Amino acid sequence: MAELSSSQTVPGLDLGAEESLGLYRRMRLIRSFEDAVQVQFQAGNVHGTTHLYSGQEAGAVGVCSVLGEGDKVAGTYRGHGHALALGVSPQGLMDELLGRETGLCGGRAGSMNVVDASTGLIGCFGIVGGSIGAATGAALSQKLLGTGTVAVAFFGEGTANQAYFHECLNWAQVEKLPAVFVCENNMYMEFTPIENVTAGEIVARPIAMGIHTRQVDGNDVWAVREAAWEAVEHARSGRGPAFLETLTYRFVGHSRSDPGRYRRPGELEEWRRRDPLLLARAGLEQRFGIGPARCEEVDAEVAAELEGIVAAGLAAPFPRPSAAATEFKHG
Amino acid sequence: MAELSSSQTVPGLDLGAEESLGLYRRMRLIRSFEDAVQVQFQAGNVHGTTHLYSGQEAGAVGVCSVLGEGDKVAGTYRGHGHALALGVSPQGLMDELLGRETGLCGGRAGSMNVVDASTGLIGCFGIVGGSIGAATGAALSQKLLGTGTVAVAFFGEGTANQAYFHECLNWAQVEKLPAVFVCENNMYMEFTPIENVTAGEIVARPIAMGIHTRQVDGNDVWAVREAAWEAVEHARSGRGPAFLETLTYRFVGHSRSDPGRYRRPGELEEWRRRDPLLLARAGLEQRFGIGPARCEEVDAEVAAELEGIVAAGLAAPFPRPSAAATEFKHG
Amino acid sequence: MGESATIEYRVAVREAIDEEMARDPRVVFFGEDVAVAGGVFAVTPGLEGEHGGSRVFDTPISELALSAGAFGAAVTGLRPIFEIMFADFLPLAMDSLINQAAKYWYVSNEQASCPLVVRSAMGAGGNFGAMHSQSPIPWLQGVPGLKVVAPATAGDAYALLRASIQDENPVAFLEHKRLYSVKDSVSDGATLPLGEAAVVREGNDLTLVSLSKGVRDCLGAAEELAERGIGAEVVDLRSLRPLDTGTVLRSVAKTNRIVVVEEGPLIGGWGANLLGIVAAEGLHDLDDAQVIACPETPIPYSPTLEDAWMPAEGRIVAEIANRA
Amino acid sequence: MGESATIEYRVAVREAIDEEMARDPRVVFFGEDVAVAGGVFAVTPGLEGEHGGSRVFDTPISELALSAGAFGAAVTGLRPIFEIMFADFLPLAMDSLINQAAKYWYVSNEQASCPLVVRSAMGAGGNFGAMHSQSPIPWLQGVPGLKVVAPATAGDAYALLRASIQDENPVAFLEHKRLYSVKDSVSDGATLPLGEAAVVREGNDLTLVSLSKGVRDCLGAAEELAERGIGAEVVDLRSLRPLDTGTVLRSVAKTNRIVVVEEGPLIGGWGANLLGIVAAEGLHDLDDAQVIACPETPIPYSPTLEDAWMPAEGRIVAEIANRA
Ligand SMILES: Cc1ncc(C[n+]2csc(CCOP(=O)(O)OP(=O)(O)O)c2C)c(N)n1
Ligand SMILES: Cc1ncc(C[n+]2csc(CCOP(=O)(O)OP(=O)(O)O)c2C)c(N)n1
Ligand SMILES: [Mg+2]
Ligand SMILES: [Mg+2]
Repeated sequence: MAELSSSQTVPGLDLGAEESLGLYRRMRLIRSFEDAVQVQFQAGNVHGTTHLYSGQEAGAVGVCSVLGEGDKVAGTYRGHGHALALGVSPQGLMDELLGRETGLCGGRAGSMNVVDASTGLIGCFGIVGGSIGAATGAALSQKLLGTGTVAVAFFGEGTANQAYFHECLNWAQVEKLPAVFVCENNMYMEFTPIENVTAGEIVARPIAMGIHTRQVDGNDVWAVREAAWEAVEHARSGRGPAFLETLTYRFVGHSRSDPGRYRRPGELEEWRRRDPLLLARAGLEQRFGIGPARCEEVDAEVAAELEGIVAAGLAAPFPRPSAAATEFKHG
Repeated sequence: MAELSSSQTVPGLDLGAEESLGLYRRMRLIRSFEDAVQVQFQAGNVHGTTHLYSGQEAGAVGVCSVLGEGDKVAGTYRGHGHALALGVSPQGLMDELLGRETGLCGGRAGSMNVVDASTGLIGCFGIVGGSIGAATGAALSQKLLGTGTVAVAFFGEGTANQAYFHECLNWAQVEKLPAVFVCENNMYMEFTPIENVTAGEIVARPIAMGIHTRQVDGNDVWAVREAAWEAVEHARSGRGPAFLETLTYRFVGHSRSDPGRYRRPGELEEWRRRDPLLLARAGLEQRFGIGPARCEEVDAEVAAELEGIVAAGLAAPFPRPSAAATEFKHG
Repeated sequence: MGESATIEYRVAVREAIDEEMARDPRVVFFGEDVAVAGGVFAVTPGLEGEHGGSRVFDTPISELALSAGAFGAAVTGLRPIFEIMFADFLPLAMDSLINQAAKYWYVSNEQASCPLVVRSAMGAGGNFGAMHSQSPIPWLQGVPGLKVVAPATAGDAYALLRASIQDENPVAFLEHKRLYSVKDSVSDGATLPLGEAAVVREGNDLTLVSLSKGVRDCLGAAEELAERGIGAEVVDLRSLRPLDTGTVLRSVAKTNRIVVVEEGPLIGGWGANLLGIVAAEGLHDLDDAQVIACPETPIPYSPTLEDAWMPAEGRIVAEIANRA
Repeated sequence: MGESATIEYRVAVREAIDEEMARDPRVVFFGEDVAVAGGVFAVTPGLEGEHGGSRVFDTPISELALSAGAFGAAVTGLRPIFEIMFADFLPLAMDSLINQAAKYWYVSNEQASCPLVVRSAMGAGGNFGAMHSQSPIPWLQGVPGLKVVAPATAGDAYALLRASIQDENPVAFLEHKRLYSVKDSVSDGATLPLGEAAVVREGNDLTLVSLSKGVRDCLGAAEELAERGIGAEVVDLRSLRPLDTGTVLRSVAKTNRIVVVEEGPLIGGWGANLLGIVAAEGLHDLDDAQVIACPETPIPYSPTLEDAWMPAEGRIVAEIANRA
């Protein structure tokens, strides 16, 4: 049936050496991008607030690696990783954070609300739960228009206690929408340990609604990719939404100005030993005999790329205020 | 501990003949009250809209029969039964529906929003989910004030798909609040069969949160009473909220002007054979040898009582408009 | 086309949805009990049969999901219409309307529009009580990016709803419960631009401004005032955002007296807000200014109390006469 | 008691909560990350240690449940204070505020009051973007039964928050993010009645009316205007409901010119609403009337765009000068 044809646009599940190295490169790009954002934030060039994805890269990269033409993604205020994993222009994203006219949204959106129609990024949603609603609606379009594509929502585990989560999961399952709900469980809702505010296991909730549900090591990009492949195929084939919980950890503060006092002693160090970049390097060596040297080349290339991006961004013009005066698209 | 002491105010679980007949009388009062409301609505004396409880009487009567001093109840727009089962004055309720100054809320509330502080009726809530929120908050008071009492929320199964349900159940379980959530499953959300809009079993949702959960025949007043006793004791003892799903059926339209076209052929007749009043009569006979004659006496007494109530209500004065002019309670 | 018929307001609403769904396959319609049952106010019967269950469907009681789903669908290729049964329930859906739908076109730097319509039944006068009788306009008018439309007649309901469905912006389309059974003439195929007020009665002595059911009350009051020798011009705002202050200012330039009639509180209401804008732009045209609104209380149930709360025809006449 | 100290606005808020919790055991405080972490704006550190984890506690991300829980608790014996982190998130909690809390005392025929306070951080100027910078006043002001308070100084924040906690009605207490670090003098034990505006600067040529951060902008503008020989009186409304129009009318009777400054849109905003009420009651005292509000768009992120959007001191001076 038509709905399935475009699943051909998804690359095969087994990746070769170069493609696997591509996943590593993408994760490194995100890590380095976030480091650069942090520097620019402290320098006062990135404004307001930022929520960095550092430590969670395998999640977005693994999931987006199985998406194809026409699939849609809704991310969060912690969305730089979601955007870059999907293939959004790092220059456009950096310029947006720097508030420049050349930004993806001309400087109107900022870190928390980026939209990039060209890559299928419906948007990043600064208000918790928004990504779930947006992807549910996009999946409604995809079902009714028969596109054979899927819509992915990324959100954190703290979001599982909020209205959007419950109402949208139920409705998506009732309507058998091609939505994939990716719950990135980094163990904390801002500064609060998730178990302090959550009754039972999060995965028990979609399971109670009969939704196809899996849990996966969110720091192992190959594991995420396999689980995401299965979830996406489930949704794409018209069997209804799928739910994927990725177990991961945030290496940096929740947002600017978070000392992270809530972390248990040794917790951060323990997780750093499971850094998605380290795990990916180990995997590249073991699966394809790709050694550290090759990875360091990639790191250097990415570092150079980012230096150029930051320089160009800082040289770009700020938007002219007159732009603030439009209200409606005239129908 | 202090929390437990006031559970003494709950009557023993085993009921004698007279007490059991009292349950029957209460159910009959509700049925006859609703019949009278229907007549007065058609006569144009009850205004706006009404949602009748006819057919579901065993639920509210069974649950409220295990409540004691200081326990609170939040009902719905289908709340006449919740109110009467709790012991609200039928005269005050009828006068409210007739829009009279002598009504429980002086005619300000009407059928959907009745409040009666004197019996612990926090209120009836015209907006779906409101009863769940109100009882959750009341349970927060009860826990923090150490009253040893519980708060009961009545709501329909269609309400299980809405925000209040999810957020409040999670929070109540996290805080171990003495709340009892009574989901009255009458199989329809207005005119829509519940399975058309609901993913999975409703009880699977509280179970996923680790909430003490039971399902019960909602037309058998003794069965409801036993399940409610257990649920209330669970909540009262500080072990957190309990969830009770009562399986029942609505004999009349959802609200005024509902022809009930959605009913499956024979469905209504089938359920009428399981009329809570018939089941109660059978139970009285079998458990206590109380025959139909005694029940008919009760029916006649209730009928006479209601005749007087309606007459008095229709004779009561309407509120004077000046009453509409206050805004704030002056702190 | 171009033909005209005399039909109920509720039928005009259905006709508009029906025709837009026939015209544009991207238009879909969903809500609680709107499809199989045809809606609790019998506004949408037959649409499911006409356009099929995949384009017209019943939903769970999930106002926030409906709103968010409509948003997500609107920015990805559909043109959803959804119903929030009573406007009193709109707050449950407002996060998505305010923070997602209303902001998308602007914040995305105009990458995509958000063409959705939320239909809702508003208004008092039916003894539905405090939570089923409100006007949501005060909650929604101050949201740039969200259009707010409230038709007073079947003809306007038809033409404005078609325009709302064709509009690229999110539109809150507010239908007054007390108007559903009122009939008047509708001309086939008509649309009206959103944001244009109409002078529905001419007069020289004062300008009565209202919308929705208030326009009928004002027209009735104008008749009575005419008998007393006061010539009232009546302006139907039709839309609260965009807001057509120009038409009001032109009328006031002629009459020099404005009376705004609002079914809702004075404080935080659209009526005093409009008068403030008029005062800022046309102060020297004003010899007198007045807002007839409602007591600052929830809406009471009992007929005697609700009648006193409403800004009814009689009260409009009396308050104007007392002031004159 | 009676002593006064110079402290930050954020500290004044904490002091008020701290003292009310010490004074009244029925007062409890909850919200997201407010207890152990002390709040994302560092407003409430130490309260949990002071009053214990059962009276000060962290919650799930469940804005609607927090609001409904506060309502249910308030009508059954507690006096809850809860925080909605950013005022932009209030729509998620509004069904309970509007349809339950605001209506309870009236609809129950005064059987029970609903003493709760919802604290929330509002306002633009920090480049937080369109969904973390809004003023919720337009959404909340038109709700009879819900008081809306927005202090401009640390002293008022302290006195008005204590009064709000002691009030028997639900109160939305709105704290401007750009004021948290501003210091001024607070007098211990003070409370202020809700619904009383204050003349914070005297002048004879025009009346500047605003609230919250806008009052600071107006005071700054008044200084510059003074240099140009224009004497501006500045009125701080402090509360949007109850609304103290009397103080504004008295000032306007003296100055004959009003300029309302609002951080938000003109259409549907409180500024034009206030001007409309003033026009209806005091038209003949007005020689000129003006509202300085913001472009009818979402709030942009980029500093150049947000600065242009804000009704800043410079813009206030310029728009008044251009008009004069
Ligand atoms: C509705 C809403 N409530 C509160 C917030 C403030 N907030 C931003 S992130 C966050 C924590 C979210 O935790 P989680 O869902 O686990 O995502 P994470 O940040 O850990 O990726 C909160 C409470 C918000 N943005 N939206
Ligand atoms: C938030 C909200 N949405 C919609 C409605 C309209 N409405 C009133 S009753 C009802 C159906 C409720 O079904 P259920 O929860 O099963 O309760 P029942 O009426 O069957 O007792 C609906 C949709 C409402 N009152 N509140
Ligand atoms: Mg998290
Ligand atoms: Mg039901």
